[in-house]
Amino acid sequence: MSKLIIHLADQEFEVEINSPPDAEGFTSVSVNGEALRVAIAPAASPDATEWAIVDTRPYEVLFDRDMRSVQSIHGRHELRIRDLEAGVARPRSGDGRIKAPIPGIIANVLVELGQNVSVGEPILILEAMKMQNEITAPRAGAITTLNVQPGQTVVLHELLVEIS
Amino acid sequence: MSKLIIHLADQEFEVEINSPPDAEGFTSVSVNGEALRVAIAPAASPDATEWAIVDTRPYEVLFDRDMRSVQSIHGRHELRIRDLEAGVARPRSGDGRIKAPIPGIIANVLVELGQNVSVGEPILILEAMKMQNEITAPRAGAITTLNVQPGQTVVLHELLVEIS
Amino acid sequence: MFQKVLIANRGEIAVRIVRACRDLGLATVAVYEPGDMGALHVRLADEAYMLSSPQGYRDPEEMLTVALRSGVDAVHPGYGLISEDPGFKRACATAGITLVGPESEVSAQVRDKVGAIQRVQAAGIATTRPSSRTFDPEEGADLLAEAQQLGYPLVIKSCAGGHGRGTALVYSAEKLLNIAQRSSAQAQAAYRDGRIYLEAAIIPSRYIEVPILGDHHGNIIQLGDQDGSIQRNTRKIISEAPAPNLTPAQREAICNSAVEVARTFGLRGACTIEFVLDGAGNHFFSEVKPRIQVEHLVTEMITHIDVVREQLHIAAGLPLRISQAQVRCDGHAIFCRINAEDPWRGYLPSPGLISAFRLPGGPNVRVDSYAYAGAEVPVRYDSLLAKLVVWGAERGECLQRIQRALQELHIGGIQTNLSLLHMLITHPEFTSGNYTTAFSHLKLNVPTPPDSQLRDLAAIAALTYLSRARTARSTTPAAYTTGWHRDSRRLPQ
Amino acid sequence: MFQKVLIANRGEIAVRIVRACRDLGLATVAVYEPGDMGALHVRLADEAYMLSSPQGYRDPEEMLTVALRSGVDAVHPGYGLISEDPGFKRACATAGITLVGPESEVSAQVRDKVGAIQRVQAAGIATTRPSSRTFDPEEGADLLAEAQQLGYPLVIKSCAGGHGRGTALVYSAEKLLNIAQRSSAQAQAAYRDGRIYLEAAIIPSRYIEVPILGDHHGNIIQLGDQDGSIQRNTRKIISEAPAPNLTPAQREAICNSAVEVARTFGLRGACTIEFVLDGAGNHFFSEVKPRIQVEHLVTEMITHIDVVREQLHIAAGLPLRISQAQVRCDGHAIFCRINAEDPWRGYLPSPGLISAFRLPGGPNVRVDSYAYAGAEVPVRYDSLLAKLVVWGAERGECLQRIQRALQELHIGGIQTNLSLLHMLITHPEFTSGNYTTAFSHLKLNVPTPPDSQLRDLAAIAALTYLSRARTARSTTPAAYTTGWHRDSRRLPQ
Repeated sequence: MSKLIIHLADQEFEVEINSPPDAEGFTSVSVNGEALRVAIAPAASPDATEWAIVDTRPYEVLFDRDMRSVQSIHGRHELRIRDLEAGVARPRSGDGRIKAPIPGIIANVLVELGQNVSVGEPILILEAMKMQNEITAPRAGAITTLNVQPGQTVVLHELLVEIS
Repeated sequence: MSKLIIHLADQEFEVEINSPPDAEGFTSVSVNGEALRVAIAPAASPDATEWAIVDTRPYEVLFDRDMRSVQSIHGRHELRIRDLEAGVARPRSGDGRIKAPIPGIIANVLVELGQNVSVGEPILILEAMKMQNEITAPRAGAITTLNVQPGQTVVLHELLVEIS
Repeated sequence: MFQKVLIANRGEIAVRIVRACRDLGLATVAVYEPGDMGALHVRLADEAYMLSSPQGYRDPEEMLTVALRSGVDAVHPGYGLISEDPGFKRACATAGITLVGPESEVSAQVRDKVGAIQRVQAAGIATTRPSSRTFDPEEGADLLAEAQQLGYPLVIKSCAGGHGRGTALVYSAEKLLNIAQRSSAQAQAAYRDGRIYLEAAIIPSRYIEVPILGDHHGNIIQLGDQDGSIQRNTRKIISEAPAPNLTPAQREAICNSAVEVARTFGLRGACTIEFVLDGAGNHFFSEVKPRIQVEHLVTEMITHIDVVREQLHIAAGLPLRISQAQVRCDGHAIFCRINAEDPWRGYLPSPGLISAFRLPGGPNVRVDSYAYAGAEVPVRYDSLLAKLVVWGAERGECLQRIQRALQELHIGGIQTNLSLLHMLITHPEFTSGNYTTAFSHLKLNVPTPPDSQLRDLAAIAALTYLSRARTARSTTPAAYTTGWHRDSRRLPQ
Repeated sequence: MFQKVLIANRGEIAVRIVRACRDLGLATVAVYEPGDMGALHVRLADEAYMLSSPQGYRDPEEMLTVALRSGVDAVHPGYGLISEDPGFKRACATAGITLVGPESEVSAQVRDKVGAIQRVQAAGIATTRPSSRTFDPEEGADLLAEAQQLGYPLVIKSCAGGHGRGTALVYSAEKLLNIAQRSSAQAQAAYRDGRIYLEAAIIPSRYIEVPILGDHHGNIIQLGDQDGSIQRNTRKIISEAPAPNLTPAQREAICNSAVEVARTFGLRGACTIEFVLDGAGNHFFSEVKPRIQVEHLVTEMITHIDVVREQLHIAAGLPLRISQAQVRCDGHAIFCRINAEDPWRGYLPSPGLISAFRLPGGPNVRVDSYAYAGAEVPVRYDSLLAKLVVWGAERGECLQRIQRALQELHIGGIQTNLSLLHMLITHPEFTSGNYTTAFSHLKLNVPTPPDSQLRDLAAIAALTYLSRARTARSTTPAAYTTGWHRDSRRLPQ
């Protein structure tokens, strides 16, 4: 029915699911050929903590909204999911547009229009919740758009800078 | 704009509201001719605790789903609301149908088909959450439907008995 | 100490035991009926096994199977369910698994309440006056004869439960058999045991309880007196420690009696010795609860002793870590039992989805619960939702704090007894400390707030009504019929 | 004692003060900026006034207007905001309203950190070695000259803050001015005061703090030592009391120094005396925090003293109710500061709606917070979301319990530092108690769980992915674009 490749903490798992949940709520899952019985919480809000039981092992896990990381008492791990049936991997971000991740005030702009930047280079300082937050370049390239100046208030998701 | 009669703890209040909330979120309200500024929580789930501020007095209140009672630290009070603009009072229940208020097992049936009952007379015992709950007649009349027998499991809102 | 503990229970007490085990670094094994799959006690455990038998938590055989399969060296059964099932105790013993609780023979002795009273009497301790034996409610003539001998008023009590379900006061012979029938039916429903006995009534009276700890080395300590007189709908809903308005001499006498009773039965683990106090201040042994109690939190707050932790220590055969001299009962504690029920509709249980759950915080406040916003209160089980306890250096501070904590605690989506608790703890009879069991039957008239507050509430109600009506209009028609307009939620009165 | 208290603050500390007042039976007056209208500190107060000035909580004039209008006899300003505004202090004094906190002159003395150190030195107590004066970051030449005299490595500290924002280690003259500039900017943003000073660095070092209480009758008591060495992102996020691995002689010496320092300044109310401990175990006075601290909960857990309650008692002119001999530091406490921030994205603050909030319960666990499921973490204020503290008879018990409590605590809808805290409190350097301030800078590699756990998590991720995809397909297209597929939430890395 479904086959997925799960990248988790630098390991790769091939997960196959061939049938719907049984009467007890468990789904038979094969992970790298190993058979497991897995139950998960009924689809709730994506923000909620999910519970799951694998065979007799209960888990509480917290997935990101976009399922790019998972947190449990065993730590926080990067996650990558590829649905082989769907044929395509989900698109990655990194299109060079920097949007305001939180509302705040621009404390400082560290680049100029046309300037070339490398990945991770500080672009601007966004002040919010009494903290100065450094926003860095998601990719290398030239600054093609620069919409902000120091002192300016920005709203959530406002386009601040574009790199191309 | 709106005029309502509020019955609360055996007192009657005439409430008039003539304008939308001001910039600070307060609405000017007249209660029995007395002017008050009132702010309430933005419409949330009807199950949530609501906050309100009347002039400088904060409140936390919990209304029933059907707004027939209100709880606050000042107690729990019966409530009756009549919207004069709407022209009609909201219908009261009491049509003689007894539905299961909670799921459970019928422990005992205390009436027979055709029997005459008076208001408040015990009709049946519903066992749920380790408790025996007495269900009483919501109105006087004859038992015209009797759908249950002892030992039977009933689901929420299942029609158990009808009185007419 | 053990390595791994099976928790043969559910709900708040199962969560409580998981917490105690984790605090000791022990691995935990949970069990669950299918409806409890996502319950907190399962989520927090290291392993979890589904119970597929229709008896679920009450099936001793499947419980033993899980214990063996998971390789635990101890089982903590909490209270209720199979915690006192003699067959389960024996099976665990045979399998070499320690059951946290009293041994079978001690358990059987104190479960025979009439026999227990007779034994305590023989040891020279004042007791209540019970009937000579237990009865089935069908034994009408014998019951009447026995009642005649005891004299009226008398109390009918269930053999299985405590002061709770099945207990009823009888003033005259005419009513005896009717009330006995009803008591027995209640006990049958609650405890699956319909047998009853009679006891000469003490009016006015108070219920004074003394928790004790006993180890396998003959050490027994008492953890101070507490008052459990206040019940509603047959459940103790408020407890406080120490019991108010007792003289030091009275406290000492009661606590000494408790230790003597414990010695008489050779009690081990955590037990509670219950006494009835008469109007003159004399105490009479009433019964032994050989298990952790719902209200053990008051004890923990005044002694700083984690009673479940000590139960595990004792069961592991370790000697008590503190002597009687080291037990320091410090300050005052008040406990409230929060139930999912509607006191204004005959205590109708209120299962469902908890849409809002705000806990009180700050110093000296504790809440134990299996619930949180988004959790489900299941239909099949007890209505106990949460336990609230506060501590204060003295009773006055405690009274302020319990009011504050109840104000902060908010639960939405289901009905609870919070408003009732607020009324009780602010009632002059409670705040004075001069209450007796009669306070349990007092009709509480909701005090009318001052006119200015009513006026404010009326304004709030009007605005809320208009806001909800607007919301209902602006959403789909379906919401209109399933929301607050839905008539089917309304209960027959 | 007062009748009515204005709480000139917001968030968790405002809620904390409301609780203390209610526990004392005092009426409370809250203030709120428009965005905080439904905040918990407003809901729980007896009266609430909106602040309409654009400065909001930071406007001393409007605050005084509210104090006069509401007729309070005391103002509790908490920490931060206007709690140490000299103008507000004077205005309250003129109006005859008690401000709960140190008097203006004491406050000014300890705020001048270089001067304070010099004064303590003069009293014969060992101190850290600061620069001779404070600087503006523009004074490059003077800074370099002073640094030369102190020697490297040295620490740049902000005049306004504590060990927090603005503190930076400098190893060589080349970097001094750059780092000084950045420190000053950080301090300016956080505390609206960009002045800095230098201090000879002590490496390795620990921060040991001693809370004290002083009344208006000359009584000063200390409440034991605690360790505040662990910071992340310039904030103390873990504290414990007592500080691990000190000899009784060291503790005594440090606590005695704290009382001497307090006497030197004539400190009143609740203050904290901070020391730096060098590798050889010598302690050096560093500064005085003349206010209630975020981590005052550790003190409360080991002493059973409600520090805010005592602040109110002292401000009312009452003598301390306990002597030094009566202070019993009992057991151990560990405190965690829970922030709405994402440690894996450079500690980016995470405001928003809290969709899930499950608090830990059980014995010896306390959480103070303004939050609950359904509450909003506002954008404008500090990221402090909740304070968690646990108590244990000894440190080992405490370590188990803090792990358990962090496991139980779940917050959804926003990012928090819970995973980071879990990693820190299970790190061998922390559990051994052998940590120094260097632990704050340690890069924490997420430990890889055993393969079997990763395999289980992979299976759970796969099923969850399919379940979410199904849900997304079955709802309207809008949900698809606003739900977890929404790309715009993704932050630049």
